[in-house]
Amino acid sequence: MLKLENIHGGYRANHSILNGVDLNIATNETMAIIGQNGTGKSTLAKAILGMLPFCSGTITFNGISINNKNTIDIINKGIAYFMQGGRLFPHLTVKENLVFAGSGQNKTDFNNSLSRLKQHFDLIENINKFELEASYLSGGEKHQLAMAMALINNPSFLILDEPSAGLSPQNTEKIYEVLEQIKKEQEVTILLIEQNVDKAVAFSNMVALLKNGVIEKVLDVSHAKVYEEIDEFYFE
Amino acid sequence: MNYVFHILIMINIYIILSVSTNLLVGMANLLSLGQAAFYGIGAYVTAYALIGLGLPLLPTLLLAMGVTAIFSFLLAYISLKLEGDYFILATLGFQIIIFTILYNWIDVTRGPYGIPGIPSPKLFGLVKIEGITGYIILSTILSAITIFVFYKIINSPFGRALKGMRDDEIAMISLGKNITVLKVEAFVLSSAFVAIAGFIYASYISYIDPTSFNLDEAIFILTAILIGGTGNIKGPVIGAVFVVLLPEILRFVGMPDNLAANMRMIIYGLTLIILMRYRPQGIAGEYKFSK
Amino acid sequence: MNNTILHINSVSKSFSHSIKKLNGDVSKEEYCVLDKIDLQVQKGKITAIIGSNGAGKTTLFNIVSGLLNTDKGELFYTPNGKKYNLRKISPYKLARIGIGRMFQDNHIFPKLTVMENMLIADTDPYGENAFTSFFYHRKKRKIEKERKLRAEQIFEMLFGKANPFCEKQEDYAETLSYGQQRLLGLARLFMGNYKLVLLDEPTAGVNPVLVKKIAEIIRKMVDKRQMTILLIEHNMPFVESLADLCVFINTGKIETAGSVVEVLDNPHVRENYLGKRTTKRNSTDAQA
Amino acid sequence: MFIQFLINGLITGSIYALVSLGFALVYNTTRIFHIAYAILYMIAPYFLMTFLIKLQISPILSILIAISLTIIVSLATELFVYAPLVKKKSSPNVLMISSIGVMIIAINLVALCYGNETKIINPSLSDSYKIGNIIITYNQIIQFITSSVFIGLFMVFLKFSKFGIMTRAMRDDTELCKVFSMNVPGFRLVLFAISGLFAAIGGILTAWDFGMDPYVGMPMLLNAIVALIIGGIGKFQAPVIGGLVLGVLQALSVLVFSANWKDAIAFSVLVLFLLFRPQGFIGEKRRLV
Repeated sequence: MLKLENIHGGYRANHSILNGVDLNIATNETMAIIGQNGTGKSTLAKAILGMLPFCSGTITFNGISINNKNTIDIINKGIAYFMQGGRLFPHLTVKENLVFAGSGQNKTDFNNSLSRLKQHFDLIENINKFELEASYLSGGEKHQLAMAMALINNPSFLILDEPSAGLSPQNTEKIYEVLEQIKKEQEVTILLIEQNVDKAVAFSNMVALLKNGVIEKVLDVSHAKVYEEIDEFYFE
Repeated sequence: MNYVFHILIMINIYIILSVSTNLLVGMANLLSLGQAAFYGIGAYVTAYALIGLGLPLLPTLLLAMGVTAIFSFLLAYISLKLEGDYFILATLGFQIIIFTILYNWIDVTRGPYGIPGIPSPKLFGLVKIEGITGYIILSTILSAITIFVFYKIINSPFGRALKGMRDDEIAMISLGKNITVLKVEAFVLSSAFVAIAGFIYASYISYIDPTSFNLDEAIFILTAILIGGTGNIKGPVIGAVFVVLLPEILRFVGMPDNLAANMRMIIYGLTLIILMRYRPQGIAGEYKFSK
Repeated sequence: MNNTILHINSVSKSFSHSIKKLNGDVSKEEYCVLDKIDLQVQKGKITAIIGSNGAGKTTLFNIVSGLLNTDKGELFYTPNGKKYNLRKISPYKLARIGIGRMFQDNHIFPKLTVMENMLIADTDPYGENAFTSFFYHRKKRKIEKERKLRAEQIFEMLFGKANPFCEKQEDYAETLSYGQQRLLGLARLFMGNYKLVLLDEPTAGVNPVLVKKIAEIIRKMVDKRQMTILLIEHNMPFVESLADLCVFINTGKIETAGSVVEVLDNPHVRENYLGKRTTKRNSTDAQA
Repeated sequence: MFIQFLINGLITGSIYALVSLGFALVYNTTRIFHIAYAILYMIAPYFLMTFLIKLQISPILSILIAISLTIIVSLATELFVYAPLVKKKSSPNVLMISSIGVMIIAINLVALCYGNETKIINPSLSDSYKIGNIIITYNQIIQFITSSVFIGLFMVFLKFSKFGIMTRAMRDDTELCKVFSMNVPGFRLVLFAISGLFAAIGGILTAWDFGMDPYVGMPMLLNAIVALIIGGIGKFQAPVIGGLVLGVLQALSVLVFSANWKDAIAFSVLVLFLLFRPQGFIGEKRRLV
């Protein structure tokens, strides 16, 4: 579904963070990218979405080349992006946040998506909170809302940048539970950026190990020795 | 010949203004819209010192610089806590307040009528600076001193510290530098030298009124150094020469006077826009306002 | 206890934001970033702080270097018998009493030359005020010359005789590569008279060759200058090879502290940081 | 006497509020310190004068044309000056300086075409009504109603329409807007058009009463900025509150001092706010680090 070939890039001209990333993500697969801080995980997500100031290489999505395209055009091909830290619009209400996120849909589609999401997120179902400004939500609720915003357009491809960072263990569990259900309900390809190896392995079929801006290995999770391999990667 | 001398004196005045403003804008990244107020304070203090107190040249000059420095210290104290747009607004507010005081406090400043008949100062009570030749010598000496002083400052460890602060304040703090003190020093030093320009202007023209020191003038000073470029000495000097010479060139190519005044401003405006787009460091400057 | 250079005594920090409950009642939710951190940093040792993103490591550094205030707790710095209360010292004075810091981003001065970046790092600010720009020429020149000599010696000590930094000393620092900028940032710390240095992820985003070089430099800081190092790091091999002591921070608390081997092999640390491998491996084996 | 001044202040304040709202619309969403906004306020009545008096077109049509032309000027500023700089990722100071450049050019072009002196569009004295011993002119009523209607409409749209959600979303996080496939450069044009509309209405309302010269923009802009800051940057209700407060404050200060000290008073208030309450009446505190 998504194919990256020889991606180089970074935020400044003389400092490239990605040094030739090659990666293939098949349809309906969940690919986790793990690696230390500063190895370029989030940068890779931005490169796919055309949000990196300096970027070279070829990116093809469903057979169509999307490098050097506008972020909007790329997003409109059915990609959704959960930004690190669960970014949302703090001064819009919960409802407005969702309306804004789903503004590409017509009214009936939007209501359908909304009722579907209500089953997963108690936040949206809670009528008392629906008209609240998002800045008044607690940390866990903000993450729920950001996740709901990423899911509202029924994306065929989902990029999740550390959905559990800064969350308590219970809230992390909750978010992953929802994601598991979503995977069961609909066909979706996921690129997951995660620091916690456990979570990454438990949730995905493939794990890519990123180091110094290069994918060192891509492992199949069903492979028996996956943890040894990851260990080796982290501890040399 | 008098015409050429007059222009040279004006160039000297603007060199002093722009070279000292550069310390703020180009070295410390403090975009100040209040420089004309300091220019005005310098000029008014000069007028009082020469008319009211009958002081000789050097004491007048030092008094003008001192009073302006005190004002700038006050402004620095208030505004340096603020960042970015807020800092610009504080200097803008200061500019407007000082202008309104000069314009409306008629008992003290004679308001819009201005102060006429400012006498020429005496050097050591002996030599009277008189006539256009006297002023060309005086202004050239003073602008040379200003250039020398700011050249020294820019190339001293102090200048290096200012540049460092412009690049990265957090890093400066972590290296043990007190950036508040650095900023206040830059501010006071810059305005004290702006007062020199006020001194020359007041005693040379021998008449001052508030409209010479309004917001337009503050923007004009800024325009001069942005066109020339900031961050070094060359840029502001070139900018000052450019803004003073341009109207004369327009007159020379035969543009009628009533059009020339507006035309030159339009040219300044266009130059600013084009430079900011393609060459933000100005004609000969170093600093690109990038952070 | 004489060996401790930095005492962090039950330091807490929380950010609060208001939450609206049903029917408009507003309450405050405290988000605790640091929860009663106790840490005694040993003189002359390299202490590594590990933990996942958002655990509060950088917040702790910001508090030690005075950029953030604490809510509760005390910080004392005792370099040589003298005792400083860090909560009462303004940030810029910390460098002058011997606490240095390198940030996560490089924070070098891009528009200063390589040499100027070194000269400006001298914590003795002689000549850096407006007044001395005009006077004391001879003394100023002497001190500048002495600073430059010191900088060249540091470059030579760290990078050998013919090094790129001496060759490029008149170029803007922004022309250096990212890795070189990182090295320059480290070299800069030798210009001051630091006793305690805080390094925030020194190896993030640089290649393996440079990682080795950085480890070497940090070693030299300890061996040649008797500096005490406190570092935040995600690179485990780097921590293993370099650090003497290790502290694991999770959700604002110090959960494990001790020697590096102890901490890294602690199952609790594994579980909460990189993932619980042992138990998980069993379960996947069972599935297979 | 006091009430008379209070009412005058509220009416002037309503125009400040409208003009300030236009500035805030651009500033809150794009973070451009839009000094060239001053010229929109100044140029609109000149357009009106050209069509109404020189070309003898009907008043309503002239007003519509004048407003449209002002909006075009506003859009041109964004298209030809700001947008290319934003694309180059220039710093805010560069944008502000370019904005000053635009202002200088426009003021002097107008001065070239129309002269420096004050021009009057409507020479007749306005009728006035007397309620007790309070006098309100017909023009003042028009001013208050027009600005209130536009402010009110804008607030309703801001709260309840998709446009409002987009505006507020852009104020919060422009990068995130792109992630949800919003056409940010296109939407900026809409914002610039509306801000041009507000400036034009404010300019025409004031000039109809007092006339105009090429330099009226700057003092008005300064009032608008002061209103925005004492209200609180970031909130769209702020310029309305700030504008009314500033208008009343200035009117009452005329009662105590004299009209000449208006600007100094506005800016003294500004400096006090910057020092002691930089977030204004209803803004939020910014956190450092």
